[in-house]
Amino acid sequence: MNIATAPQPFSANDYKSDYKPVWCPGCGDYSVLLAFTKAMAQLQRPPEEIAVISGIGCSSRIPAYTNCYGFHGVHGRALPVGTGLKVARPELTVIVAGGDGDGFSIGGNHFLHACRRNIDITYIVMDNRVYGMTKGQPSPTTEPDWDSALAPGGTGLRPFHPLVIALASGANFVARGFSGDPNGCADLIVQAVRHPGFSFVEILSPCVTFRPDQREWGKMVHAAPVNPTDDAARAARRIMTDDGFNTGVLYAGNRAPFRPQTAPAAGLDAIEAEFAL
Amino acid sequence: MNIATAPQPFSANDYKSDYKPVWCPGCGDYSVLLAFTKAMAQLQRPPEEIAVISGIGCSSRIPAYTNCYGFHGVHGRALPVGTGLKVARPELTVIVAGGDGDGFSIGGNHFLHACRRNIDITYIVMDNRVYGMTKGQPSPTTEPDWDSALAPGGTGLRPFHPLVIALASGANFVARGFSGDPNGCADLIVQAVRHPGFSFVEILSPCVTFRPDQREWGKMVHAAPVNPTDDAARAARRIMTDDGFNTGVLYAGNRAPFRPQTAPAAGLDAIEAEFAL
Amino acid sequence: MNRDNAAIQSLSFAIVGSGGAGVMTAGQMLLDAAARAGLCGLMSRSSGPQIRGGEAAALLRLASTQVESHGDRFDVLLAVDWQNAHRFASEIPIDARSFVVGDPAEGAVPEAFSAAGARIVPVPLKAIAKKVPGGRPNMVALGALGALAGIGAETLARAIEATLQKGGEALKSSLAAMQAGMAAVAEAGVSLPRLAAGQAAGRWTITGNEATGLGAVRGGVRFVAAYPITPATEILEWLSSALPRVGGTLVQAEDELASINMAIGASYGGVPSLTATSGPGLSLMTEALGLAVAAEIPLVVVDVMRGGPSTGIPTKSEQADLNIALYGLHGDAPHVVVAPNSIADCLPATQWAVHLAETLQVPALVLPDQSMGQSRIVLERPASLPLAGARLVAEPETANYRRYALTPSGISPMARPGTRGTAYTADGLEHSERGIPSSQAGDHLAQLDKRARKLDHADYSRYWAEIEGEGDVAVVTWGSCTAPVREALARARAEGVKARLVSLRLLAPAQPERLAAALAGVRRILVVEQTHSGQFHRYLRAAFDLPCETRVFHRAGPLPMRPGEIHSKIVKELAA
Amino acid sequence: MNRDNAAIQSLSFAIVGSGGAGVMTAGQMLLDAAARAGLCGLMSRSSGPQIRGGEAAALLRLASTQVESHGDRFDVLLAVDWQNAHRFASEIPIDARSFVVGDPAEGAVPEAFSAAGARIVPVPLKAIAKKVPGGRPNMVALGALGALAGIGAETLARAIEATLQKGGEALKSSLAAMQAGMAAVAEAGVSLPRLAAGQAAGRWTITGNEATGLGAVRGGVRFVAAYPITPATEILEWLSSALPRVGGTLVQAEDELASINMAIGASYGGVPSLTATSGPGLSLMTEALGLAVAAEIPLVVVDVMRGGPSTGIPTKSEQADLNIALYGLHGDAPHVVVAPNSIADCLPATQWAVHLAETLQVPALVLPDQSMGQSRIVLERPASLPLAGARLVAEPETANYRRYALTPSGISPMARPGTRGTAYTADGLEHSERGIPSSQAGDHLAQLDKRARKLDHADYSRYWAEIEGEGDVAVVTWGSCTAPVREALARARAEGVKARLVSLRLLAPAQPERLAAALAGVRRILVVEQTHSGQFHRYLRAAFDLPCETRVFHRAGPLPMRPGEIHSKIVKELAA
Ligand SMILES: Cc1ncc(C[n+]2csc(CCOP(=O)(O)OP(=O)(O)O)c2C)c(N)n1
Ligand SMILES: Cc1ncc(C[n+]2csc(CCOP(=O)(O)OP(=O)(O)O)c2C)c(N)n1
Ligand code: SF4
Ligand code: SF4
Ligand SMILES: [Mg+2]
Ligand SMILES: [Mg+2]
Repeated sequence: MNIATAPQPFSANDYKSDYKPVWCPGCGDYSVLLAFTKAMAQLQRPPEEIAVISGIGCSSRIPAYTNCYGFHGVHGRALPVGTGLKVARPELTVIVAGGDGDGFSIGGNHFLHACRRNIDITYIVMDNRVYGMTKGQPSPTTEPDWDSALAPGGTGLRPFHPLVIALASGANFVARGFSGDPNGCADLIVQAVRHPGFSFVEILSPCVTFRPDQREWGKMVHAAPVNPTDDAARAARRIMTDDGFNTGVLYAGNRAPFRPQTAPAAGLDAIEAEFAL
Repeated sequence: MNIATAPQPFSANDYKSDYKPVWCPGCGDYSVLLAFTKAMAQLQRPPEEIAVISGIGCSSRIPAYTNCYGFHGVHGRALPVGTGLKVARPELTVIVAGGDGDGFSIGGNHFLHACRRNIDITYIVMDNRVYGMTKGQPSPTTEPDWDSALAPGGTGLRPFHPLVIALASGANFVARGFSGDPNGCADLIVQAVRHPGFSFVEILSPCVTFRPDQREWGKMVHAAPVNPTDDAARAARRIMTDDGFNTGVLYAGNRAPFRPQTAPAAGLDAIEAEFAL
Repeated sequence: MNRDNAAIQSLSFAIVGSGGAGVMTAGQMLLDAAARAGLCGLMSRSSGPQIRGGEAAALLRLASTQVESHGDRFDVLLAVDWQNAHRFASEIPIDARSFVVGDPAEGAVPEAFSAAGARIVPVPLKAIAKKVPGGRPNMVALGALGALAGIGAETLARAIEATLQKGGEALKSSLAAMQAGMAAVAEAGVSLPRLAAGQAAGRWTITGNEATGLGAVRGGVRFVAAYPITPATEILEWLSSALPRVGGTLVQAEDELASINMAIGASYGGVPSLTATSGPGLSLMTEALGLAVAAEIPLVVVDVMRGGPSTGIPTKSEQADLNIALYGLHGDAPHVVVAPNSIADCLPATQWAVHLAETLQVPALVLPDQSMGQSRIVLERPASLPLAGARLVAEPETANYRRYALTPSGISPMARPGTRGTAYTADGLEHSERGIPSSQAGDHLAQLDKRARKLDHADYSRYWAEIEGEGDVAVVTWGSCTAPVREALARARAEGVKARLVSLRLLAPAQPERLAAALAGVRRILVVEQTHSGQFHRYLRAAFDLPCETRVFHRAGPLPMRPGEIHSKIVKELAA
Repeated sequence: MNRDNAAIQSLSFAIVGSGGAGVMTAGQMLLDAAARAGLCGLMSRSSGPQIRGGEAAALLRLASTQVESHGDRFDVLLAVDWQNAHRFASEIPIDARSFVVGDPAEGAVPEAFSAAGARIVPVPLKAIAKKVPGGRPNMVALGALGALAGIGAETLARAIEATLQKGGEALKSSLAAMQAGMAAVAEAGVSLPRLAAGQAAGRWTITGNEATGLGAVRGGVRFVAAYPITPATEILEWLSSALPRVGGTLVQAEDELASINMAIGASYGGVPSLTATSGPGLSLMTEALGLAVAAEIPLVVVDVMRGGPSTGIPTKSEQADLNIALYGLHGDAPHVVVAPNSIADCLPATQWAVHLAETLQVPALVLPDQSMGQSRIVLERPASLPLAGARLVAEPETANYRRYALTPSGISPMARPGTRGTAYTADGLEHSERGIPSSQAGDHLAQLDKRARKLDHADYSRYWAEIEGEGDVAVVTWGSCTAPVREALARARAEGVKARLVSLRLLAPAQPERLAAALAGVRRILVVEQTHSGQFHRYLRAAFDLPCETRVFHRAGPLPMRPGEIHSKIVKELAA
């Protein structure tokens, strides 16, 4: 069936390293890793031209499980690292990945400003509505009544809406996937990478250890009933009122991505001459 | 005309200290200070039961210019300080105040989470779309083409929408005022303080020194053409599409404010007994 | 907080197995049973890199008296299975006198352990468990170890019941499996010396992190804001339940910048406040710590140290946050640093820190480490301490109230918001006595002097250090090195070495006169610490006049300091 | 980077006035004119708490040779008006030999100044200015001061023209006002000794912050991310224009956490990167600094020190960020700390820091201070330095590539993203040679050793310190104390004291052998620093073996260190 297409030198496996993940058996993040490798194979970008940048958390372990360049930084600061890398090396494909705690709790400010800055990177959040790595505390996306040792009886707080915040702060592409559908996720990631500017993909990725209830997610997700829009206000309104389990591309905008300042090239001498009397 | 009302022991002046502000002559923040004192006089809360908490910036100097308890903390962290104070001392009226840089750049994450947490405090941002204190750099609300030494020719970045972000993250009351109208601002502050939960008041407050162009603001502001709504999505959509100079209460919601966890009172002994064999 | 320092009679047990094998449960029950049998003891945990499902080890030491750290060797290594157990080899030293209990069905003892020449005791854990309906090998293991530890079946049964409170089939089969394990050991004919037991009544079991939480509550802390981080999370989890019961509150913050600033806000409001974190979080808190110094806000920050630098080794111990704790603030920012010297000491040390913070209106850091925080011990109910630090509070309507008044003690009355006539603005900018920002040299110097003075004038006499023993040589140490040093010194003394122990509980402000007095007549010291670069030694050099003959033994984590390695250094460096 | 250390012949001028009086403009023009006249000089600024419109002072020192700090006294204090001028009294010491030039229409000389007994020279600045259409008193002042400094009218005119490039009426009236000011001084019959002038050609005027920026660019920095903060902002503002012209980029970040992590990301990508901040911002960067240590990312962080603690005194100088720079990271995190020893040295010191960071794959901190950063000097065009730090880059397709390989030097080839066959993941968790997270004691120790080794093995010989003079006593100092120490020593030498100067440019890693060699034969040292608590002295004690006779002179900011106060200490402590 693929007879007509050009030979594809890279298979999904070429994007996978042979380190064994530390993830729990059954963790949703395995499927995100799979989706990532499939997406990269679709894009056919050589692995060394891709950089995967993360913070700290179970999900943030993903870089070393790929065969790309990776950076496993500190908790909450993956987006700035990715931003600096992309600005300095615009020819690389930069994917930032991590968890809901990393991205929306400690990293919330960078999320806001990365959306606003609209640099051409893709941000994948494996949202399990919990801090997995630190053994089960509520994250900003956790339901208000989820009981835990740190918040007995629940936090009582309204969950954070990552997609709405992304839209409100200027992300140029917004999608939601479910790790139980790695092909669907791969497709979202491909579109996200191809879309110019800041692309945000939230992947619902169950934490089987601390949120066994999330095994039910498979039954709850469904494709978004409407087509993506390029009207951020409309997209936001839809997401604010949907059931939180719509998947697919929800917004694809047209904002021009960030361009660093340029100036006519000048030798160092010309610059230094300005200090002369 | 006020014959029927009870005597009002506190006048606006009772909320003002006699320290001379360091602000430039003509700075919009003088009027915000005036509006604040008028609002407190309307509320008739004794000055010592009010705490004014700020970060760092010209606008953040406001606490010491009031006769209330004040806290002038570090840059960007006023909301956490106010949150801790309010949770620990719920009987106080806590007003957090500061600038656009303080609140939306370095303090952006706390802004998100304070809105979400919905503690019963009022947050006043004196938005002059510039870093005044550090002598004129672009802030998140600065127009993309505003020229400055740090961003020659402009940042090229879409301005941050504080009111939209407030709505998207769960603030319970959202209003915009203009410092040129201190009575109007006082009224907004009164309503904000009275409204339960997290109330956010953005006051357009010109920086005459680094943004002399903002002297034009007086001509541009106007009362919002519609009544406040309690539908956050609608309010957000309105704000995303208006001209940025609508003033008035734009949203008044009904979310229950944050309540700290409670538990049946127990002596320390009862707690310690759990360690016994 | 004094303890006796006799050599410790103890038995050490390690239980290893792969994920789901239940070694931690077995370990907990064994410690609990031992406690009920009148023994003291300690259990720590180790596990592989997996979040869940990886190999794990429960490491126990049982003793007649309170025991605060592991020994040099393990008497018994029991493996439920051997999967990846070799990864624990360096943490579980065994020797020819040890027993290795393994299930022959799980394969041979791995080289990493068999090389020690220990006596191998094959016990078919799985097969035995299978014979009990619903029986699990870890309960067989519990029986086997209980038997080796000389704990009676009834006591073991009570420990199992305490855990499986629901009763039912699970309880029944666990009891049966345990008994089968006891029988198997009896059959194998192995035994260990008996430990003398004491009175279980009145004793507690507690982890270092729980003790820290309790110390905070005893000290009066009623507000906590924090962000989860290994290995400090258990402090928060314990406090989140305890605080509301005493009228306090815990807030989970969005990050550490928020948590410390929330605690500052609450404390400004008059409520003693705390946050707890580990190295990466502490890094994010230093700006606000400086604010608390400048604005004179009482505050306790607990840093449960883990391996560094950066994210480092989150689940293992090291003492290398000393530098940042002492010096990590910009500007001249005097503050208090207190370190517990044992798991049990997490309670009084934290309580003292609250006392000092409140009394001196200053941030106080508390530096336990992972090996203390995540270990559980058995101990006598900790006594109440006369540490009820109270702030100097300004009177209502104080005429001409000056928040930062230049008092002789350096401590100025702090007005509580809500009080009439004392409204002021707290400020992190340099300020006048009234708190108004000032860049005048005179105000700056006056306030710098004041903030230094209040720390200098405080009374630290009772708790600043633990000093034990006699002699013209001494070991100077701190924190979790103290227990193994104490044990090493006890051995050395038994060999005729006369040496003192000085373990600093107060790290800052430095007490050079007190240390000089404690070391009067000492010609040589050995400094012991668990860092790669010798941070404590450098600090001692900086702030104290040390004897010319100063020797140092420092090494990085994550392996715990062993009494034996310290003992050899003592013999080599001090006994010479 | 060596300078001669002859005693300095100089004239010092202070111009004060209220907001809008234009004292800074007059000061700038005076310095510019002096430079054009072949003099060297220095100008610093001081202002009141107001954001704008408050009182201000321009402080100048003109000299025949390069001058890097203020002297003990001012020869001339000129006040455009006296409003709040008393606030500057401690910054502008005058004496009986000084002239106080004031406009009698502005009232009497305030007590704070008149008490010095200086000769008061009434000049009706306002009245003179009024006579010139559009004339302003500050230009009259410029003329008056120019005349006192012995600068010709033409040269002053050129300086005015250079500023008012638009020409027109403003220029015309300024020139006229200036000439009227010159005439007024001639009339008053006051004069000062003449300074010998050199060749203006080839000289530069530059601020310390600009020099820092240029040092970064010369060193190869092509990416900067930062967040504005006083007194570092000018570094960023200069770089934001300069970088794009050499193919680089500056990003204004949302906060300091972002800026340092952006710089780390860019550097990981192979582009030499920098961020600049001051104390509060540095506090927020220590976590990421630790990441750069652990993940071995080259990075330069400039901290322009201001008064602390906390927000402190943002516009004034102090050396009290030394502690956080040296010790502010959690865990054992060896890194580089470099401090310029003068305004001019901001350039080479920063360039050297880039060189070290790139060569050693480590974060390097650079510690200028406000008094350097925001002062402008006249100097000879700085020579190019042979510092082209280059990273050791991994070859494409390196077989079995190990990013953190344990090489003898401790430096391992760093692959550039985009390169085939060397993909790896940089990690802040402790890791194996390959970069895979590891909590094994062996990996931890090996990597800790490696990270320490690479700093130990580096060659710092050429720049680690400035060492001058002979004698069996020495002053040991650093940073902006160096210039006044040098001047004080020159005076002391002229009085027959034989003393050495050692000013450390490399603060970390400590070079104890080098210092020992530099101090060979020295029996007593005086440590000089501008901190309240003696941070530098404590650090020297910790890391070096000092002579038994060590004396210390430390005091807090914000007043600049004066040669005279240091000279008296030298006389008292070293000459004895
Ligand atoms: C500064 C800092 N604070 C806290 C931590 C502890 N920590 C590690 S991962 C994590 C949360 C992880 O949650 P999330 O990002 O949702 O990832 P998950 O494990 O759920 O995939 C926390 C709080 C840390 N490493 N650093
Ligand atoms: C951690 C930290 N970073 C940077 C600064 C420097 N700084 C002081 S105020 C300010 C911005 C102020 O802008 P804004 O909040 O809008 O207040 P405004 O002065 O405009 O009222 C900055 C960047 C600081 N004090 N602390
Ligand atoms: S704890 Fe949860 S998120 Fe982490 S690896 Fe296990 S299942 Fe995945
Ligand atoms: S700089 Fe701007 S914001 Fe600051 S006081 Fe002056 S006018 Fe107001
Ligand atoms: Mg998560
Ligand atoms: Mg502003």
